[in-house]
Amino acid sequence: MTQPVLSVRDIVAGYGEMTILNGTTFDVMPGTITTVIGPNGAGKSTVFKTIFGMLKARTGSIHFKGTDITNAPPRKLLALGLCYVPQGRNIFPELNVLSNLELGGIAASADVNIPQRIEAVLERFPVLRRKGQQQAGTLSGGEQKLLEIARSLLLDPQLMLIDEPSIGLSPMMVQEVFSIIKELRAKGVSVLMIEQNARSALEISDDGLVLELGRTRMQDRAQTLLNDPRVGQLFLGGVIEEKSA
Amino acid sequence: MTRTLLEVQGIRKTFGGITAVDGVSFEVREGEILGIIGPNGCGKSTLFNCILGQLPPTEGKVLLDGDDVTGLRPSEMNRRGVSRTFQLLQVFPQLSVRENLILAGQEHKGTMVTRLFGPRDAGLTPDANQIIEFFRLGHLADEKAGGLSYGQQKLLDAAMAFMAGPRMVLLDEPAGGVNLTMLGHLEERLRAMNTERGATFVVIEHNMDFVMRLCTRVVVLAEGKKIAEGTPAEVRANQAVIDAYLGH
Amino acid sequence: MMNFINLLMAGLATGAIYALVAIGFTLLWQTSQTINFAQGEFVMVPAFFVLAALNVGMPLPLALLVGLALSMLVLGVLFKRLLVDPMLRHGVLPLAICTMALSIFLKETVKEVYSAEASPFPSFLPGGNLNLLGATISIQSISIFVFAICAVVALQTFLTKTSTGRQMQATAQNPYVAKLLGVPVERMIMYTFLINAALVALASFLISPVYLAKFSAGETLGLAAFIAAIVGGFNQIRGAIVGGLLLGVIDNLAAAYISTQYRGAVPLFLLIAVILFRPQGLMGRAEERTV
Amino acid sequence: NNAPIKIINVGELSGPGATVGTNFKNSADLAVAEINAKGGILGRKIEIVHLDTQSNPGVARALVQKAIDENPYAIMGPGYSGSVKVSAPLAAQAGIAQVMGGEAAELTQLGFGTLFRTSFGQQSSMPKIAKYIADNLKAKNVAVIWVNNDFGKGGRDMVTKELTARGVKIAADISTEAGQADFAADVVKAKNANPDAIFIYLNEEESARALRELKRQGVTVPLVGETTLIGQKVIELAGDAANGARGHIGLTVDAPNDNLKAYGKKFQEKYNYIPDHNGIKGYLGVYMIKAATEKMGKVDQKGLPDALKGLTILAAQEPGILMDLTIDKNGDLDRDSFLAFVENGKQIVKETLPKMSK
Amino acid sequence: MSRSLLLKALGLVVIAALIFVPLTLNRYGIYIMSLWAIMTIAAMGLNLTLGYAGQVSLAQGAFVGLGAYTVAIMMTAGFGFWLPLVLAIIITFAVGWLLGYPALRVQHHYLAFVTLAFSTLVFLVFRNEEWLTKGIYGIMGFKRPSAFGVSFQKPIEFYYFTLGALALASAFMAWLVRSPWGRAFVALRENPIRALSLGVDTRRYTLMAFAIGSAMGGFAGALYAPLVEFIDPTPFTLALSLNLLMMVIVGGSGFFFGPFLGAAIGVLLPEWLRFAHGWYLIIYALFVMLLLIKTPTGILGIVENMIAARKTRAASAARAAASAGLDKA
Ligand SMILES: Nc1ncnc2c1ncn2[C@@H]1O[C@H](COP(=O)(O)OP(=O)(O)OP(=O)(O)O)[C@@H](O)[C@H]1O
Ligand SMILES: Nc1ncnc2c1ncn2[C@@H]1O[C@H](COP(=O)(O)OP(=O)(O)OP(=O)(O)O)[C@@H](O)[C@H]1O
Ligand SMILES: [Mg+2]
Ligand SMILES: [Mg+2]
Repeated sequence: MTQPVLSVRDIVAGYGEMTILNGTTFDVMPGTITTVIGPNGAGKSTVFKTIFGMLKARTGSIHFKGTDITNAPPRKLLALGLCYVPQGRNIFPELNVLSNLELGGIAASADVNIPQRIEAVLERFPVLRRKGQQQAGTLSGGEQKLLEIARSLLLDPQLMLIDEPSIGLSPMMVQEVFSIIKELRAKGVSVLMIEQNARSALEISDDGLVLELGRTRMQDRAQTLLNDPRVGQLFLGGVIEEKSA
Repeated sequence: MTRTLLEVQGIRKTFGGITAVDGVSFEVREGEILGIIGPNGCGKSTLFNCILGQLPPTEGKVLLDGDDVTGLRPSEMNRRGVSRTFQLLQVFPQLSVRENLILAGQEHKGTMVTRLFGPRDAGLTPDANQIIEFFRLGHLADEKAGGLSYGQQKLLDAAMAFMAGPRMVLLDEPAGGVNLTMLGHLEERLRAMNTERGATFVVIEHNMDFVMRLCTRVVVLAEGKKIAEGTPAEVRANQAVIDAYLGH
Repeated sequence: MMNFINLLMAGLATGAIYALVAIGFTLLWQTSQTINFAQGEFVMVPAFFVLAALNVGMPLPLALLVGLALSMLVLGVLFKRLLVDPMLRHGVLPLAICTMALSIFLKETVKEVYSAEASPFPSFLPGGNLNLLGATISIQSISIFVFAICAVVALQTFLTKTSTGRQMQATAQNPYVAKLLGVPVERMIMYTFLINAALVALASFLISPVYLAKFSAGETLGLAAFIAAIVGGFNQIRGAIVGGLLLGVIDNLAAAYISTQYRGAVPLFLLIAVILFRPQGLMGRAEERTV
Repeated sequence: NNAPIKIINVGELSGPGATVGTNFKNSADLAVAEINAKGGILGRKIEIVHLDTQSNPGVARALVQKAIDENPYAIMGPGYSGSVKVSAPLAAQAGIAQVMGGEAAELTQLGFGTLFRTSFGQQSSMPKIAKYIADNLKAKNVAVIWVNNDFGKGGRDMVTKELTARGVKIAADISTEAGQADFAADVVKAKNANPDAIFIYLNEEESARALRELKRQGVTVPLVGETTLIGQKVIELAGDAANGARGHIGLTVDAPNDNLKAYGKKFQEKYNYIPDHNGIKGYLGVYMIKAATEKMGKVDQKGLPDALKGLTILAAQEPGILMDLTIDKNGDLDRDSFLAFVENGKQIVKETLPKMSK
Repeated sequence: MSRSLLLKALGLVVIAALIFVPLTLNRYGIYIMSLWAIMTIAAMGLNLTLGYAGQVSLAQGAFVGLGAYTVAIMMTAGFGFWLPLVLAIIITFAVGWLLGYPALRVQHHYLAFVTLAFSTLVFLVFRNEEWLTKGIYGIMGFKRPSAFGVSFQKPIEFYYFTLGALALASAFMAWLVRSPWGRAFVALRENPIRALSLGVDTRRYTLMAFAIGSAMGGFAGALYAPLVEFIDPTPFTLALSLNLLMMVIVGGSGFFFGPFLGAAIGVLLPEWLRFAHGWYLIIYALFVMLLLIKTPTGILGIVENMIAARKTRAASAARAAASAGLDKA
């Protein structure tokens, strides 16, 4: 049996006095896409923040390829090959698009040719090339998200954490991003992704994970989850009968 | 034929050298749910901002009930019964969820002076509680809005737009980040308000399923211009729309 | 004409000092949202470190070095560790108020421990005058100006050309995102505090021969730095320079040609006109879009 | 009764007046220590308490109130004329002597009866200066550079009045700020007025900066001032830019007088810097109280104001008084003063101006 | 609820102390207490502008000055006290309203700068315009007021007068911030753009926040003049504005009782420290720094955080329980 690339064990974490994660546990297998779904406020983003060292885990452990990375700073994680695209807006709004991209490579080791990589990303997202000199804060919501995703591709991650990439992206761009994710997998990169656009996400995924109230409710093959009527009913907006007001 | 509620005439908006919206015209009829779709950066949000007075349009006019309301301030537009939601999170982080909602309604009760002498909650607590329940935020009613998750804040933003019982709501990507189950719920709510109260909606959204199910008519923008307009089915079949927006 | 050149040069020299102090002010604001109301006192204190070193018999160059080192330790490291770190997450104003208390503390301590009197301070720059177009210009003024500008250019080069400098800038732009991208944000913030300490020490060594070393010498200076930083856009090093020079020159010209009685307010109102005309400050960029 | 005699000094120990108040306080402490070392006043030790007004008249008034509540033998201070003006009615009401440092002319004209100066008021010094400018320098146009606080404003108003009365024109009236560092603009203004002399009425440090700027801009007309222009402190700070400045001085440690020199030396030993005229005021104040008390022959709080009035104290008998001194019925002082020049970094007294009442 | 009962009891004790303790104080102590009451009013005004509405103002001291000068000038001109008082409030309200206009255009540090410039200008006008203000020499010769045959001449009488004024101002403030206006002010601070789109007329509320806050400053100034019975420019420099700002922040900005505590620290604490002679300001500054390090959100901010933390713990436990319940389902 192969070793998981990321293994999260009994994580307890939260904000101040509020505990959000009550012992979250799951694994991510190498070279797979794993999608996390769950209701709003389940703690999905909180898990990602904790893995990436932006939030302290009170107890529990996180291992990346066998190394203990619990509460390690982002700098170290990037060096190990982790990469994280958070939810919301995470750019330097006052700098222009190109500078934003350049700063994405700031922690890269000296032997990485960042300008060349930027060129490659701009090839992939021509919008960003067109708006290269524009102040990033004035981009449209979707363009800002694209910029963030593009920036994360500059480093060679071995594990990508992506928090709801599809928010604000047009259908064509969602397809583009999903195909990039699939390409990454083809290169052996593992992807852990949160998606509310759950059907499309699970369709391209190998594994799926249902998070609720800070716990792993289910973990299974993506296909199995998609076909599970309970999952469909509770989380995928399936055949629910609400008493209308 | 129902009457025209909002009419947008040749709106153009430029930022320095960039033309974000390039002469867009359309009208919104009373009681319809109009979808606005288009690729990223085609000017949808900017169009909203121009209609609602958040930004002054470079050119063009906005008519509400036949009155020229171009350049009116957002608060004035809101008091005329037009409310909105935002694409990026916009809540009052230090206020509780309930306070956020009361705030969203209070300026519609009486005048500035009568509010000063009226009750603290402007009599809105029951309404707020009802909406809170609807959006399943009950357990968070007394939490500070800043501590909510992305999707929860998104829902709160939408909830605020409904607080004052508006005639018309402009929603900027309401589905982004909202759980599918919850989204179905929201969709029903919109439809119910539409049929029961005759409220009008204009929705920007990239979630095509949502748009196709909900909207009665769709306007498609690309590069700041209107490239198509019609029923969801018509638009979906339109080759220009497929090329610019939907993909294969 | 001669008078004008005189005033201009004097204004530029004072303005260069303002600029130095304003740059430090701006840096602290950028990386850690610190509005340092004690910045003026930070300029006052290093002079006393040097005086203390001279009193125990050190030669001037050594005393200056000791002064610089002590400034970096006290006004850089200790300031950050003891005051800024505990308050960093709690918004701008509490920390600003804390630095106000710090300014009282520094002033009163110097007064109690040293004296309430002004002390002369040795200059390491050449004295004398220069004749230029009929105006007598003090060589000291010119060298202050040149010195300050060199320091600024060096700093700007460091910030834009080195990797550390760019990481500092990223931190300044948005510490959260910088941390995401792997910048050791804490260390970068510490660097800015050290740079600020070095800048104020330099300003202190340049200006104390003219202003004299006195516990209250920082009062006007701190305010001037604050104003220069704001006029410059508050997040732009270039802006802080222009703001500082502008303030120095306008102050002199206004006092000479408009009103001495209202000297304190005239430059401010001229600069307000600038700000209302360009709300983002002189060199600042347009506000980002918010919706 | 051997309890110590309590004196409360209400002074500017922080804020813009801190230098003034600290000099006053230190010297008062020095005088108290000297007197106590010699057995006190009539065998009783002096206890002096200092209260800080933060250079704010409102606070000063409150503190004088506080001082009166503690029923002291006498009150010293404040040094700011405004602070004196607000607090004097309280002391007058309580009948407690207030030996203060304010120099504004009007203070002793208000008829409080309990208020005493420790230096010349501006009403005594400015006429002498105006006379010198008009008669000796034969100046027709004078530029006045003054610091815009109650000290500077009072002097400027007084000298303007006196000069105008003597037919001298004020060619430029230049107000500066306390703590001002850059005098380039002010000197330009003064120069542009083409005056025959410049009268400078600033605090010591600003005087030094102004002198340097005047020299740099090559101003050669006579620079006239008061103690604050040509004191040792200014000379130390301004260097050779002070040469040629001249003025009227009441008392300075550089005056040709052994008592003054001795005082200056003691002060420097204790505090490690040269006192200014505010220092002398604090020192004198304590000795004035001592002399008046000894004249009464008893420690009588209510009698002290009357004992001070009309008192003449001779330095031969009381060296602490530094120079022979007469206190008039308004509380103003009268004694010799000097006309001095700065030459080669030294203050040289050219002339002794006699007591006015002689 | 027992907590609210406890709070009421505490409130009564404090009020009783404010009424009876000064009877045991000497005149100076009473003066300081009066000063505290007046500074509390001024800080309360700033708390509205800054703490609630989020508009940084470095001019509150100038408004205290405007109020004080209005009263002093008119009283020496023979207008009694009450008319000048009303006029002081009206004038500062109007000037505050005008000062609000720049706030519509600029925010945060730029606004701080504009108000700072205003504050400087006001000081210079006080000092330079002798024909009106008597300049640096100040205005003397006006008396404390009397009303309904009761004179407020003696210190203790005047103290009760200021205490009454404080009670009045507090009642007004409590009513204001608890009305929907209070919420609108907070909205202005938290997210003006969203507020605008919800129909909140941010312009009018901004101007109101400035005007009312300034008028409170003017009211405080109108009381300050008869307290000191002498008015000159020196107390009304930027230092006073900064001091008031400190009071607001240290007490807890945006909390109703913040200014009361803040003013106690800003006015009373230095007096208690006088025993330390030359070191009292040093100790004071150290104390303020330590206090802020321990309670960065102000004294009341910490109290609120403690209460909130208790609530959060309960919510957190509920979430944990629900989460544990999931496993069984
Ligand atoms: N900064 C914060 N401070 C306090 N509580 C927070 C904070 N961020 C999130 N929470 C709380 O933690 C819980 C989980 O938030 P999280 O963002 O992880 O949810 P999520 O699963 O990502 O939801 P969504 O799908 O809406 O993004 C929520 O109930 C929220 O109230
Ligand atoms: N303040 C501004 N300055 C410069 N350009 C701007 C500004 N605001 C918007 N733009 C540009 O205008 C265009 C339209 O932006 P807008 O936000 O309206 O797009 P959108 O259709 O809402 O896109 P999305 O679907 O990604 O939200 C974008 O190209 C953006 O870069
Ligand atoms: Mg999330
Ligand atoms: Mg948009």
